[in-house]
Amino acid sequence: MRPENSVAAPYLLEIKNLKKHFPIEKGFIISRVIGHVKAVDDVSFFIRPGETLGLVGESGCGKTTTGRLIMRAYDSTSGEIWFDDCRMGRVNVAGLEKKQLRQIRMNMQLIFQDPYSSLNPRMTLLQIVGEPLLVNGVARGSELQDRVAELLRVVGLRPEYMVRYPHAFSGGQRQRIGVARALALHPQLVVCDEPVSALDVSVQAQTLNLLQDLQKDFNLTYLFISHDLSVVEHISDRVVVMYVGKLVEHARTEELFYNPKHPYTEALLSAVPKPDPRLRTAPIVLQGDVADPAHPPSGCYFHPRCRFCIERCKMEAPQLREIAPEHYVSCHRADELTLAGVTKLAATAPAP
Amino acid sequence: MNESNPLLQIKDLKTYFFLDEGTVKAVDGADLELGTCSTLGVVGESGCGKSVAARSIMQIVAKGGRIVSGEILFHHQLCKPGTDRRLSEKEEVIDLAMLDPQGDKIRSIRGAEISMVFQEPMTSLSPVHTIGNQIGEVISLHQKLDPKQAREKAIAMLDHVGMPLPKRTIDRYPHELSGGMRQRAMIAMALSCHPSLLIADEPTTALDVTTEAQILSLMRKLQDELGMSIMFITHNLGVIAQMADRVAVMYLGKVVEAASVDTLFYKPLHPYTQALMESIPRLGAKKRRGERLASIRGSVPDPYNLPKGCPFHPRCAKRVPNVCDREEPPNLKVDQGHEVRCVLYK
Amino acid sequence: MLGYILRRVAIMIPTLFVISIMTFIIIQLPPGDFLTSYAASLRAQGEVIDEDEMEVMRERYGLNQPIYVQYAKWIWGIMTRGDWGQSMSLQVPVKDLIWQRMALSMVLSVVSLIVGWFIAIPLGVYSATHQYSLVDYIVTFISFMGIGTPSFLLGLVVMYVAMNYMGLTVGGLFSSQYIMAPWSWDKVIDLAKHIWIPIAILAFNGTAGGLRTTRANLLDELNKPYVETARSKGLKEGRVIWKYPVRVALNPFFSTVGWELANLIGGATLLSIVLNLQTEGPMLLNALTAQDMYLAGSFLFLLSAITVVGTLVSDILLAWVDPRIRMT
Amino acid sequence: MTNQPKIPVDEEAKIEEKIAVATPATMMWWKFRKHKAAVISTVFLVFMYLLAIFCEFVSPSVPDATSARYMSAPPSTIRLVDVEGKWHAPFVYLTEMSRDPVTRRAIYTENTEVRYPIKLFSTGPAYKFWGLWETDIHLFGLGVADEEQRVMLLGADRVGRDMLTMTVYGARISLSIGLIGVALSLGMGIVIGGISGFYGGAIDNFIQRVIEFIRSIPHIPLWMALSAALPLEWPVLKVYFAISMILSLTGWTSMARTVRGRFLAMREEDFILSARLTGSSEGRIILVHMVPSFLSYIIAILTLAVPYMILSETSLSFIGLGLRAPAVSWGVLLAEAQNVRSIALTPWVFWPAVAVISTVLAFNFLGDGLRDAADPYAR
Repeated sequence: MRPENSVAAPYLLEIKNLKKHFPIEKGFIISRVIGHVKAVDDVSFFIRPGETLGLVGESGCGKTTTGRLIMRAYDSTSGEIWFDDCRMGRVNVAGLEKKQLRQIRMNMQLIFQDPYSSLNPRMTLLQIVGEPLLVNGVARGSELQDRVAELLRVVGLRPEYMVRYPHAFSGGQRQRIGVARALALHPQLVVCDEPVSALDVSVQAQTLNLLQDLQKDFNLTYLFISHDLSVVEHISDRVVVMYVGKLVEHARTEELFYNPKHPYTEALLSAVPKPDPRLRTAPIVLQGDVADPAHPPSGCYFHPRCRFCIERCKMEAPQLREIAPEHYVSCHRADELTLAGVTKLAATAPAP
Repeated sequence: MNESNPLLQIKDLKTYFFLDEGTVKAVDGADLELGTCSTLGVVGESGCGKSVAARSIMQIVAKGGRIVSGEILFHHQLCKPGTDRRLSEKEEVIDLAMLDPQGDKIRSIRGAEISMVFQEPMTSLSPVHTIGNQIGEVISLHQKLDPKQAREKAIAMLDHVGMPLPKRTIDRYPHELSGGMRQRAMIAMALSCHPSLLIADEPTTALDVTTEAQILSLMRKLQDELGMSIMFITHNLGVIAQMADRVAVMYLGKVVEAASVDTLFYKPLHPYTQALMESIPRLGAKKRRGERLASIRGSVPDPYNLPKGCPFHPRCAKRVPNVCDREEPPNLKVDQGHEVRCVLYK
Repeated sequence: MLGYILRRVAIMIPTLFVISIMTFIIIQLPPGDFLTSYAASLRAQGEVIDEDEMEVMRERYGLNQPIYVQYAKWIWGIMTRGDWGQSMSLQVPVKDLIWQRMALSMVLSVVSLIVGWFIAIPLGVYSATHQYSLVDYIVTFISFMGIGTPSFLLGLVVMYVAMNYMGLTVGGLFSSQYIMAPWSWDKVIDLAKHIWIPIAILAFNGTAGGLRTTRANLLDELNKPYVETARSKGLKEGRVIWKYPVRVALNPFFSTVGWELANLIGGATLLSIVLNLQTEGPMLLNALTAQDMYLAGSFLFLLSAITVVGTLVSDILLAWVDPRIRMT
Repeated sequence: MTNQPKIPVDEEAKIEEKIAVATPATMMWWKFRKHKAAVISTVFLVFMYLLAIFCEFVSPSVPDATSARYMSAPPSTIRLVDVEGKWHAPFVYLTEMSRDPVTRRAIYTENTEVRYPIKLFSTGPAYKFWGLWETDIHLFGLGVADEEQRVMLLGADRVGRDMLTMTVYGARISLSIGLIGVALSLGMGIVIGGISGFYGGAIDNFIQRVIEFIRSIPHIPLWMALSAALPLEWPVLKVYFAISMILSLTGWTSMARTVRGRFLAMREEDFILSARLTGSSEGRIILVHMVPSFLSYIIAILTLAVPYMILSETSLSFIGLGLRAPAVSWGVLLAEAQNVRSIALTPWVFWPAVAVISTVLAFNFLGDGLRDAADPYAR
C-alpha cells in the first residue's frame, strides 16, 4: 500500500502551537470585531504512525475544532500541522495550496459523529462510498463497483446493499458506511470525531471493534475525539485532555488514567460514573461551570474550579511542560500534587 | 429495598402508538415495582419503551399513543402538608392507568405527587418565560399560594438545588443559563411541591461528565433530604450503578430483567443484560492493547415489525432454536426480588 | 432596548430618503409628463391645446427642469413646509388631498389586521390542537379559499350578492350626504356603517393567512419538550396550550406585522378601487394614469414609509416579546 | 485490497427491498400521493394547462367573434330529451332573440322546432392553430354558421363573444404569465441568492440590504406605478413580457432569500463537508450534493409563487394597468365585467373569476403537497 520511507519519521502528525480564534462580530451595517472565541488556543501534540491518540474534553473545549483544523476544514489562525505524507513527505498542512491539499486529503479522512447528517440521503451507497474514488480519479465504472463492494464487505455490510439509500439503514450500519467511505482511499490518518457517541450501547461495541480491526488490517493511525473517557481509555495509546481550548495534559493512556498530573484530568476521571455498584465513591464534584471561551478567566483557565488553586494560578497561565517522559502537563503545581487516578478494576467484568 | 412498602406498582402495562404507518407497541407488557424512598433504575437502548413507560405513569403519553391495558398502582400517602411522608399511616391506592389523562385527579398528582425531569434542559423549559415564572406556577397551582409566597418558595427551592444567586436567577430566562444550571432549575421545579416520586428521564445525558457528577450528587442529596423515590431512566450503565437500588432492564417494550443493582451487575441472568454488561468499555479495566469488546450482533429491530417470540432472539447468542423464535418467554421469578424473562431459567 | 430602537430609527432615515428618490424616479418613468397625457385626453375629447399654452404650464409646474431639481424642490418642500407639491389634475395642494385618504386607509388596514388576528388565532389554535379533525379540515379548506381569493374578487362577489339578493348597492365609505361634509359624530357613525364591509373582506384574507401561520407554527411547537414539562406540572390542558406553545407560536405574528400591513395596504388599494372607497386606492390609480406626479409620488412614498415604520415596529415588538432575541 | 473480511456480516433486520432502493423521487412521490387535495389539484391543473395549450381547438368559437345576435346571451341549455320526450344525442334548440318593448333588453327564447345536435370535431370559425396552421376544426360545435346558431356553455358577454372561448383563451395568457414570471424570479433569485450565499461577506450584506429595501415598498402600489409607466401604444406581446418583468421584479427577492438560506444551511451539513474533504470540487459539491437537495424544496416554493403571479396579473389587468384588450386574460375579462350591474344581470361573465380562484386554489394545494413531500427524509 505505502512505499517504505527511507527515513522513518517519528511522527505521522505533529501539531505545533495550533490556534483558532473565531471573531465575535457585532454591529448593524458595518460589523466590527469585539472579541475572539479562542476555540483552540496554542495546542501542540503528535501522533506516531499506527497508533491511536485519544482527544478528550467536555463540550466546547475545542476538540472537534482541532480535528477539523487538521483536516483543513477551517484555516487555523496560526500554528503548524506537520503531516508525514507517504508521497509528498513531511509537509505543513496549514500552509498548503489547494492543489497539494487535495493530494494530502487523500491520506487523511474524517469520520463524523452523526451518522444521519453525514451521508447524503439522495445518494446510494455506491455513490457515497465511491465518491472519493471517483473524484480523485482512482476508479470508475465496474472497477468502482468492485472497489465499493470490497469496502462494504470490509466494514461488515453486504455488497448487494450498494444500490440502497442511507434511509434503509440503522444508525450503526450508517456509521459503517461512513467508515467505508473514509477508508476508500487508504488514508494514513483517520480523524474519528465522536464516532460512537450517537450510537446505542449495544452498537457502540461493534463499531469500536470494527475500528480496531481496521486499524490492524490497514495500518491506520487514528485521532480519536470523544467525550467518553471509558471509550478513549479502551481504544487509545496516548491521550490528550483539553479544557477551554487549551491542552491541559498529554500522556500515555495508562499514565494519564492511573497517574494524572492535572487536577482537571483527575476531576474528569473521578466524575465518570463507574458501572459497578460496589464502587460508589463520591466523585470530586467541580464547582461552577466550564469557562466561557469568549471571556476566559485570568491565569490558568481552570483555576476558579480547581481545589489546588494558589495565587500564582490566578495570575499566570501555565505552560505545557514535560514532567516525565512523554507526559506533558500544563499546571504550575504538577510536580507537587499527588492526584488520584482510576483505581484498577478487577480485570474481569462481573461474571455472567 | 422495602418490599412491604411499595409506592408504585406497574402490572402488565401496554402503551401502544396508533400511527398511519402501523401500530408501535412501545410498552408491551411491562412490570415494574418501586418502593418508597428508593431508586429504581430503568435501563435500555433507544426505542425500548423506557420513556414511554414513564410518560404512561404521568398520563402524558404523546399524541397517537395510549395505555391499552395494565395497571399503574400508585400508593398515595395521605399526610398533612409539611409532615414527613414516611410517617403517614393512611394511604390510598390509585390506578393511574384508569384516570382520564386530562382529568382533575391526575392533574392534582402530576407535579405535586409525581413529577418529572427531562433529558434536554434547554428545550424542556419554555424559552419565553422566566425561570421564576415556570417554577412559581407549579407552586401556586398545587399549594394555593399567592404569587409573592410562591416566588419566595421558588427562590428557596433554587437555593436548595444549589443555584448560585437564586434571587437574581429567578428572573432569568433559560437561554441565559448554562446547561447544568438549567437542569438544576428543572429539578427545583420538579421538587418544589415535595413529590413522593420523581421520574428522571435521562436527566444527565445531555450534560458533560463533570456537570453530570454535580447533578447526580445533587439528586442523591435531595433524595435523602426530601425522602422521595426516584425512577431513574437512562441508557448509561455507569449512572445506573451509581444511582439505583433496583434496576429494570427493558428491551423492545418489555422488562427483560429486574433485580437489585448488585445482583444485576454481578449476577445478570438474561442474555441481553449479560451482553450489555460485557459490551461497555469500563474505566480502569484496560487489558491488552487492541483487545476487543464483546458485542451484541445486529441492531435494535424496526418497531413496526417486531420479531416473533422473544424479541431479543435474533440477536441472542444463547437462543434455543424452535423455542425462542416461537413462544414469548414468561416472567420468571428466579430469586428473591430477581425476575427474568428468558426460557433458559424455566 | 432604547439604544436598539434609536439605532433602528437612525438607519430608517436614510432608507426613507432612498425610497423617496426611488418613488420619484418611478413616477417619472412613463414617457412624457402630466401635460402630454393631459393634452392627449383633451384631444380625445376633440379639443386642441396650443403649444405656447403647454409651455407656460410646463414652466409653472417646473416640468421643464431637470429631474433632480424637481426632486430637490419636492423633498425640500416636504421637509421644511410640509408641502407635498401641487396636484396638477385636481389643482389643489397634495397635502389637502392625501391625509384624510391615508388615514382612512390606515384605519381600514389596521382594523382589518386586528380583526383578522382575533379570528385567526383561536381558530388556528383549535385547528392545530385538533389536527385531522373535521373542523380542522373545514378550517384549513376555508383558509386556502381565503388565500386563493384576492380581496378585489371577494369585493365583486360581495357586491353581486348584496345587489342580487339584498337589493343593496355596496360601495363607498360614506352616504352621499356625508362625503363632502366636515367631520362630525354622525359622519363617524355613517363611516362605521359602511366600513365594516371592506373590513370584513380584508379581514377574511388576513384571517386565512394568519390561520395558516398559527396552525403551522403551533404544530411545530406542540411537539417541543417544554409542552410536556408544562403538562407534567398538572396544569389544565387549556392553560398548557395557551400559556406555552401558543405564546411561542405567536412570535412570528409580531415579526411579520410589517409585511402583513404592507400586504393589507396593497389589498386595500385594489379593494377600494373596486368598491370605490374614499381611501388612497382610487385616487392613486387616477393620479398614476393621469401622470399627476406629485400626488402619485406622495402616495407611493407614504405607503412605503408606512411599511418601513411597520417593519421597525414589528422588530421592536418581537424584541419585546421574545427574550431570546432581546437586544441590549 | 487483499484482506479477507473478518467481521461477521451484519444480520440485518428484514428491510423491504422496495423501500431500501427507493430513489428520492420515488420517496417523494409516495409522500405526495398521500396528500389527496394535492393529487386532485394536480389533475385539475394538468387539465387547465391542456386547455390553455390547445385553446384554439378546445374553444367552440374565436375571441374576436363579436355578435349583436348574442349580446349578453345566457348559457345554452344542452338537452338530451326533446319536447316530445324523445331521447337524442346532446343537442341545443334554436335560440331566438327579441327585445323587451319597455326596457329594450334582449330576451332569448328557445325555438323547439329546430334542433342542432352537438358534434365532436365539428367545423366552426377559422383560426390559426398556434399561429401556424389554418383550420376550422373545433373540439365541439354545431357545424353551422355562427350567425345561425351557437352552442355557448358559459353564455356570452356584452358584445356577444362566447364566454367559454374567452375564458379558455384567457387561460393561455393568465396561466403562462404565472410561469414566466416565476421563471424570471427564479432565474434572478438563484443567481443573486446563490452569489449572496456563496460569497457571503460584503457582497452578501449589500444584496441583503437591497432585498430588504425592495421588500419595504408595498408590492401592489409599486406594480401599479410601474405598469402605469408602460406606454399605451405597446403591442400586446411587449406588454405581456413587461408585466411579467414587473411582477418578477419583486418576486425574485423572496426566491433569493430562500436560496441563500438553504445554501447557508446546506454548507453546514456534514455530508457537504465530507464531500469537500474527499476532494470534490466546488462545482461538484454544488451540482451533485447541494442542488438536488434543495431542488425539490425550490420547486415547492415556486409552485406557491405561481398563483401569486397569476393573481397579480389579474389584479393589474383588472384595474386597467396591466394587459388591455385586445389581449385576452382573465384579468382583462374581469375588467370588462367590472360593472356590478352587468354581473348582476349576466352572472356568467364572472366565469373567469371562478377560473382564477380554482386555479389559484389548486396551485396552493399542489404547493402544499409538494412542500410536505419535498424532503422525504425529514424526520
